[in-house]
Amino acid sequence: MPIDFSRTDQDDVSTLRIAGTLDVNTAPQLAPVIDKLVDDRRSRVVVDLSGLDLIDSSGVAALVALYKRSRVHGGQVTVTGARDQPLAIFKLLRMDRVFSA
Amino acid sequence: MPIDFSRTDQDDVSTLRIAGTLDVNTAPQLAPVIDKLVDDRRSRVVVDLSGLDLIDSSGVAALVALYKRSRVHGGQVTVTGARDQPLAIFKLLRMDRVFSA
Amino acid sequence: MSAASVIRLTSPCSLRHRALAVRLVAEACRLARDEQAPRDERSAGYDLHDPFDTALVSAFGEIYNNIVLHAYGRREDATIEIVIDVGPGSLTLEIRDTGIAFDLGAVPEPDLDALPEGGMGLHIARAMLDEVAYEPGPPNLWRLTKRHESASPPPSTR
Amino acid sequence: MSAASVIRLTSPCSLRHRALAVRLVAEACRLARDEQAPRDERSAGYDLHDPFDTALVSAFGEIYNNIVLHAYGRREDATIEIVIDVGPGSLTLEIRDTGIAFDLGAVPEPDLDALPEGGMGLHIARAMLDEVAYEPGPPNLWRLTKRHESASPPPSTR
Ligand SMILES: Nc1ncnc2c1ncn2[C@@H]1O[C@H](COP(=O)(O)OP(=O)(O)O)[C@@H](O)[C@H]1O
Ligand SMILES: Nc1ncnc2c1ncn2[C@@H]1O[C@H](COP(=O)(O)OP(=O)(O)O)[C@@H](O)[C@H]1O
Repeated sequence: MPIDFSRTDQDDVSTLRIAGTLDVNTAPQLAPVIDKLVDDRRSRVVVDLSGLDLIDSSGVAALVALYKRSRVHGGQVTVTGARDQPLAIFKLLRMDRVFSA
Repeated sequence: MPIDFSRTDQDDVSTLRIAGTLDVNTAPQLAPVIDKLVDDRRSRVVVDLSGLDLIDSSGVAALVALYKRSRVHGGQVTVTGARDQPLAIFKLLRMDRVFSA
Repeated sequence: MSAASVIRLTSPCSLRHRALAVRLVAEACRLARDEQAPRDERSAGYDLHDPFDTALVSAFGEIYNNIVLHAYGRREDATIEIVIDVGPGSLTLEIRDTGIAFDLGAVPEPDLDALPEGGMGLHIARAMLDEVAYEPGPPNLWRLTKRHESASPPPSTR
Repeated sequence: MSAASVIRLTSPCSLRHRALAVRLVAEACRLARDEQAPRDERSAGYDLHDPFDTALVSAFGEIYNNIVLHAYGRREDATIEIVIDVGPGSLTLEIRDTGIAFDLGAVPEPDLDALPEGGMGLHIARAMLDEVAYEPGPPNLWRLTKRHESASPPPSTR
């Protein structure tokens, strides 16, 4: 039930697939992957959360950091596939507005 | 995580697929299906446990009842696909000897 | 609150012990729903499809994080007590810790338009539950309540 | 047995509450293994791949069933106390109930060749654990211990 993630690059789109739980315990594991995506100045990052079961505010913070830091160099971050508890959290924090732009 | 089961008949073979947990709480739900298999005097029953995560002695008792009652009318019961905890229990109770005959 | 409906956990309070406490709350939610509705055998896993479970598990997770990080400052010998009261119309969590106390009323609401990277935990808990009460201690006491939707919806939805 | 490593659950004791207690034990097993080995992030679900978890969860499930069915006779107001001690080399469960006591020594081993449909529970518990001790009460006390394989294996395997 912990985290499982993978990055796939195709042309100028990177897909970051995150499954399982993204929370205070697992977000630190994702941090290097986020750092690398930002360092690589990817122009588009699609975060696929269709396998994500559970998120907490630390997990949201990790995704917001990816979004904000990518924006600095003009990179675009979108989130797809959120469902159940993660979708409820995104709606509550009005993240759907940001991430699906 | 509770139980999920289905019976499929093809020629003289019935396949009983049991997934999830077969224990003191869920075995009673399986009882009518077992009764019917016995009443139908199926000559071969294959119990597919590849989706079974957890079993207890009540669950084993339900499968033994199916085996014993089928044997009365010459029916043959075999178990396939057991893994992890259920496999450990079958080995401990020497059920592998019986069910895979 | 009859004794036989109460579930009580005392556990070390650390991020390592977080999943254990969250699991217990998730299972209690499932129990609480069984009391309301006919048993839904398909959704009894950890999958948070039900809004009732989603609300309680989300809120509890945030409060738990805060106790580990803010009240105890990741102290090693920390413990937490969780009392779960599975009532007919609601589920109440009482959470006790012996870490530092704080002034809940003084915590500002986050400015969601600014895309904050912190300060969202208490907002999540308050928005998802019917009651989030805090009494400074020792022990500090959190009381989190979620009512079933069918039981007495808040006046604003009427 | 340091206080900060002990997990204590007090819960109603019924078949409805079984999954809650079993889940807690499964999570404690995961914690116990994390202390031994590097964290295996892929196997922290309910999936019982690890023989250590398999043994404790299987044995605990049988003892729990017996307490509900034999000690309490499905009594409504029954409660159970479970103390989990996650030690470095082993995990110990202490389980207390206030139902009827019995003579564990007088229970015969099942004749597995006869394909019994009952009487397998205590055999499962004893075969899978390193210690199954029982002290009649009240409260009745079960002490179930499983050692990690790397820590002091039983002499017979040497
Ligand atoms: N249990 C607690 N004990 C002490 N302080 C707390 C506690 N919970 C929250 N706080 C304070 O309230 C602030 C806001 O908490 P929260 O909304 O969860 O966001 P975050 O934890 O990300 O800062 C914290 O930064 C902390 O100062
Ligand atoms: N906790 C208990 N309290 C009283 N009697 C018990 C308890 N556990 C086991 N027993 C007795 O021991 C017998 C064997 O138990 P067990 O091996 O688990 O098989 P089963 O429960 O299928 O009979 C039970 O039938 C019961 O008479």
